[in-house]
Amino acid sequence: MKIVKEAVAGTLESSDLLVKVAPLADDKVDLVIESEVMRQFGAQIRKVVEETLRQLGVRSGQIVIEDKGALDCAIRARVQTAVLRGAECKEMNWSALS
Amino acid sequence: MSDEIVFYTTDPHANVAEGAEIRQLLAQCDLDFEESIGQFVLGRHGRSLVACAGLDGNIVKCVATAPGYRGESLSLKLMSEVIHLALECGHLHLFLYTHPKNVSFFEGCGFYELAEVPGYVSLMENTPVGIKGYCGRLQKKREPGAKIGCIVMNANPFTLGHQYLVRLAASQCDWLHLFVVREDVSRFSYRDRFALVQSGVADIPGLTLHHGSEYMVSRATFPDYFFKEKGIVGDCCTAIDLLLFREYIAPALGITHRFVGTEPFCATTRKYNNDMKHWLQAADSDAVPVTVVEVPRTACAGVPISASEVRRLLRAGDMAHVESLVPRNTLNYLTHNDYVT
Amino acid sequence: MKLRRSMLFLPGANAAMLSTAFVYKPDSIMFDLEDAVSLREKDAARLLVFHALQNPAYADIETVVRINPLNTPFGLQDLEAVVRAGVDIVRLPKTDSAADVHELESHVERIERECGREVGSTKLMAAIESASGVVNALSIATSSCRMIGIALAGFDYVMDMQTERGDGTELFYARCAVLHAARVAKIDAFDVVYSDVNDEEGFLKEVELIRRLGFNGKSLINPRQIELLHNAYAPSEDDVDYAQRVIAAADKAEKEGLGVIALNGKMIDAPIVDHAKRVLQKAQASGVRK
Amino acid sequence: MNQEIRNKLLLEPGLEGMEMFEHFAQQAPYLKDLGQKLSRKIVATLQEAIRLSGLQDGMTISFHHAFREGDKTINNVVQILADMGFKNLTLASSSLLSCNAPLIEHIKSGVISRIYTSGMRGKLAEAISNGLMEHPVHIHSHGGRVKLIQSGELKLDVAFLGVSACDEFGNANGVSGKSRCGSLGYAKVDAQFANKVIMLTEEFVTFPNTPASISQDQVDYIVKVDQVGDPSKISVGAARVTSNPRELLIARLAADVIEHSGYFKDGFSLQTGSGASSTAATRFLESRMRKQDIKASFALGGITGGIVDLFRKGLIAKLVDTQSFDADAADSLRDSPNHIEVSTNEYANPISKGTYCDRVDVVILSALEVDLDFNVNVITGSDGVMRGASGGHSDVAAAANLSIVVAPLIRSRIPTIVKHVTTVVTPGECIGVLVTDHGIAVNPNRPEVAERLKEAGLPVMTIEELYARSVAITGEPAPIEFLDKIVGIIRYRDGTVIDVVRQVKP
Repeated sequence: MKIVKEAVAGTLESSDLLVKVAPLADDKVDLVIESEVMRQFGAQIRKVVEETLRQLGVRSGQIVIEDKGALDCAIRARVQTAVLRGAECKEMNWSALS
Repeated sequence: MSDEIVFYTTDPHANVAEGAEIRQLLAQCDLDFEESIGQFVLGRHGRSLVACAGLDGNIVKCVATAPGYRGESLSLKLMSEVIHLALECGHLHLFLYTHPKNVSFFEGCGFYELAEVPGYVSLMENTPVGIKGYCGRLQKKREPGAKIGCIVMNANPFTLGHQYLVRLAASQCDWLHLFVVREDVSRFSYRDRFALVQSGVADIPGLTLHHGSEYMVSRATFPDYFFKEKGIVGDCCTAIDLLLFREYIAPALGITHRFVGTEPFCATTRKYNNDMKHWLQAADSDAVPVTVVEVPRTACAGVPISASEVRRLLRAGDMAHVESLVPRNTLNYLTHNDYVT
Repeated sequence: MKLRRSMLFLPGANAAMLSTAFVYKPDSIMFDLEDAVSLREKDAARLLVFHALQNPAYADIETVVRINPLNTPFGLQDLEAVVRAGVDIVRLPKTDSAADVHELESHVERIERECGREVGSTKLMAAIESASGVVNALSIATSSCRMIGIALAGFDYVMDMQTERGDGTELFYARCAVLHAARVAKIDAFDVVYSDVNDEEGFLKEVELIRRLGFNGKSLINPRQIELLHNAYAPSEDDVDYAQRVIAAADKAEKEGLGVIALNGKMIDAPIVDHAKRVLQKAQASGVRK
Repeated sequence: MNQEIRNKLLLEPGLEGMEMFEHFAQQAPYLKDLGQKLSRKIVATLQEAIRLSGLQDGMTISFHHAFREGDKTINNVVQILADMGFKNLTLASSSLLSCNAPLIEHIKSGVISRIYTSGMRGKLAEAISNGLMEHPVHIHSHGGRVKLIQSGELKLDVAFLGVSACDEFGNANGVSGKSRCGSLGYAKVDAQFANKVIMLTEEFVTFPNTPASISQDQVDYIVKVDQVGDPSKISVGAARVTSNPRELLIARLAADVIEHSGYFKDGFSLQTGSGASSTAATRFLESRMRKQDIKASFALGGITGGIVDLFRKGLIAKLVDTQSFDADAADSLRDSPNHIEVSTNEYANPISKGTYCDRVDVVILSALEVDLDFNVNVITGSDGVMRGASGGHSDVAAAANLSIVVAPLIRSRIPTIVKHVTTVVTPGECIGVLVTDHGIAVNPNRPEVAERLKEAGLPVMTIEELYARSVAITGEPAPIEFLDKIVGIIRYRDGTVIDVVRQVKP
């Protein structure tokens, strides 16, 4: 999936996260994660985000995440929403999202 | 839930009654309404207005929450709404001015401090990779040398005066970095201004021509520069722009000297030049000082050459005089694009 | 026999509520993708609910999703997501006729086949929000073997009736019609939400009314209402005593192979035994009334 | 005095070395000057009072924190001390809060080199957790502070006590004047034990200002200042009334636990902390008390509006108040003879001749972390940074018949129950019951309580089960990395060291 425009998903509220995606000229994923629970869950969050991006087939783009202590399921949902918005994707492949 | 707070967007100028309510809320919070704000996100509890945040292009302004509603979650909802609204208007990258005492609050909203004039104002941006990424890209364009110069020019349009300044600065330095102000609110478009500078400095050795950015003389770093009718520009506004230059841009490129032409006509630019000496050299900062070199303007028939003078002559249709103040390429451009009226 | 006294509404776009709502232990949780979600957030809410449904924290609680109507651009996508995510019950809003349910059912069956979910395992309920829905309540309630209940939604209904919410008089016919339809179809009936969360007294008054009418339960918008509702539905100590004796008598009759159940010399028939079972179930769930 | 008699006495061998009477004002010269006699303690400026107090570099200054986030005294006084050039002072405030962030600069510049406090929050706590100070901060309980003073470790040289009003002799309380904080329970200790007491007052009232929480015979100097504190900020963050359904759920469960604990009898006594759930629990207690016709003999502690409400309704006979958490409590203290003010020595000092906390049946306490052994951490966040206060936690937990800890099982993604708490403040052996939104765990050392709660149908689980549930939801948190440097020493209420806080790895 290709990120073709800037997009945002989520909120800054507690237990949620804000995901911002933007297209990048070069073929790499530039992932920046800021989290209130970085010390305890930073590695776990990164793992979930990278896994989600891989499932979506994102190979290029700037992804910035402001996490407010969201659970993994919210992280997956927000990253997917932002990428799908940024990729202007209309057709869903639900089995690739779970 | 029925005691939920409802958020929506409004244009304070189109909706006079709401504009008045916003002013009232801002006044409660010791803030002034800013006319330049095109859109507000409002939060209402029942009928009463309890929170607002304004969006002026990519700058967030006038963020206020009614006393008694200052729980964190309300403000976080408000700021989330602002971020979504801004994207709908095409802005992912946002800036925000606030009092330094509120910095930690906005840090909780995903904003990062760029520069602070202690006790007065802080500029923040809503990405952890904004200025860092920009400086990383600049660093790749570093050049060796002990004396590295820099000029930031609007070139509206590029004149013989600009050319003289660039040539002189380049001759005095081991390398010169030349930036063209990117903000597109001048009479001549950024693309055209940049092209004229490019052709005007093509034969000057030892320089790199850079595109400007949001981090120098932009609406964000220097919001009042482009509204000269306001008269005297607040100290703080020039300070933020200059601190960004000193603390981020100069270190990234190893700039030791900043060159600037003396300003005989424009009060705003003159003040900017004066402030430059303070904020780049004298003011307290963790960053090393940058020496400001003020170069007297080159003159034509006794009158210093300046872009504002060229624009005045254009308005007056005095092409004969314009001819003597600008390089050939600028002249061609002005003639071909019907700027002579 | 599943207890469905409380059905807690959760706005589908709210990540924080989705992360905690299971602690309140309502009988069912209803994720809302419809009215509680702004147009901008329809896609985001759908994905949040899609993942929340698969979260183990919701494994031991009945999940319901209110999808957008199928004639909107969102309804079918909502359905695709939630059936695949394993929702227990799909709630169809603004149901006017049995045809609405049939349309929904055909899509559900297709999706079940596509994703390998057991056909028929997705249950349905219909929200009745209009005059025609109320008039067609019986045919809606009996429209599908997937149906587990019908709910009255007051806000749209009173507008359709050209009136407004008041003391309940305006809902009287609709409540009775929906309730009768549900009882004939042998499915559950749910009452409207009570939207003033700070008015406990008004809430309890309404709960008492609908409990006496015979509703199984009520849709709720704030977790604070759950405990109040459950307590109002809890049987009294005397009720529990009597129910226990009825069940004991029934057990005894069964053990002894007697065709007739007798308690204190009186004959007890099947509806009384069923009622006693329900009483004990409620007592088991939340004790006796405080 | 007659010169002749004096001369005669001087020759008297038995009186050798004793000072002879000269005139009535020999030792009290102010008695000769009416102005002096009435206002000799009143000093024009704080600077002057500080000079008169004899404060020297290296000495200890003390403060009370009754104004909590609204305090205007600590920062101002330390700023003045910095301007006067003082260095190397020990700051002994009964507690410190977010509003004390300006102290960071004074620590950096060497004005403050050591700190004794019950807690810390905000930027100051963050900076200290990150190694700001050379010497570790001593974190004590409210009762333990008095113990440290009495044992001589903590010697208060000059106490700066902000009050809303006093008379010109220094009789002060927290219920007169404009900025009323209510109980002066902390300040009473400093007034009693400090070598010199400088009182900062917003206004002077008619002599004698009674009741005198701080008595005239304890006050050396009085300075009038613009503002000592903003009482509207006392209840910020801590004692607010919640409408959060999860906090209400926990509060209701806590009330259920009290009801069925075995201690819910007529004449029982209770204490509730300042956390949202524990203050809300009082609301749920009311109907239970009425239904069973139970009245409490007294409520102790930080007093909140919720407790005052039960008191006014006649459900609690007396309120015993060391800290008034809101205006309701302060007003009640002023108006009700059965609402009494006590010092932290009377409240909770383990070596006091008598403490109220020893008479408490049930206490509701909060927690940042609880571990599988029921040890409680109320000082460090699970990121290792200090952001709380020991307060009366370990005091009342040790003394009460049943200690109930209330906390959400998960805060955003942070689990409350951990294998080992980051910092032990209260030992698990003192905790009876843990109430969370997911269920209740009873300490195995209280089987009789567990039995009663199960009997009542409450959702009792083992703490291991609760832990497993929370890890299933949040995932397993990574352990926090610390450096070796000790930034905080946790002093148990008896003065012993129960744990240390180390600098967090950057």
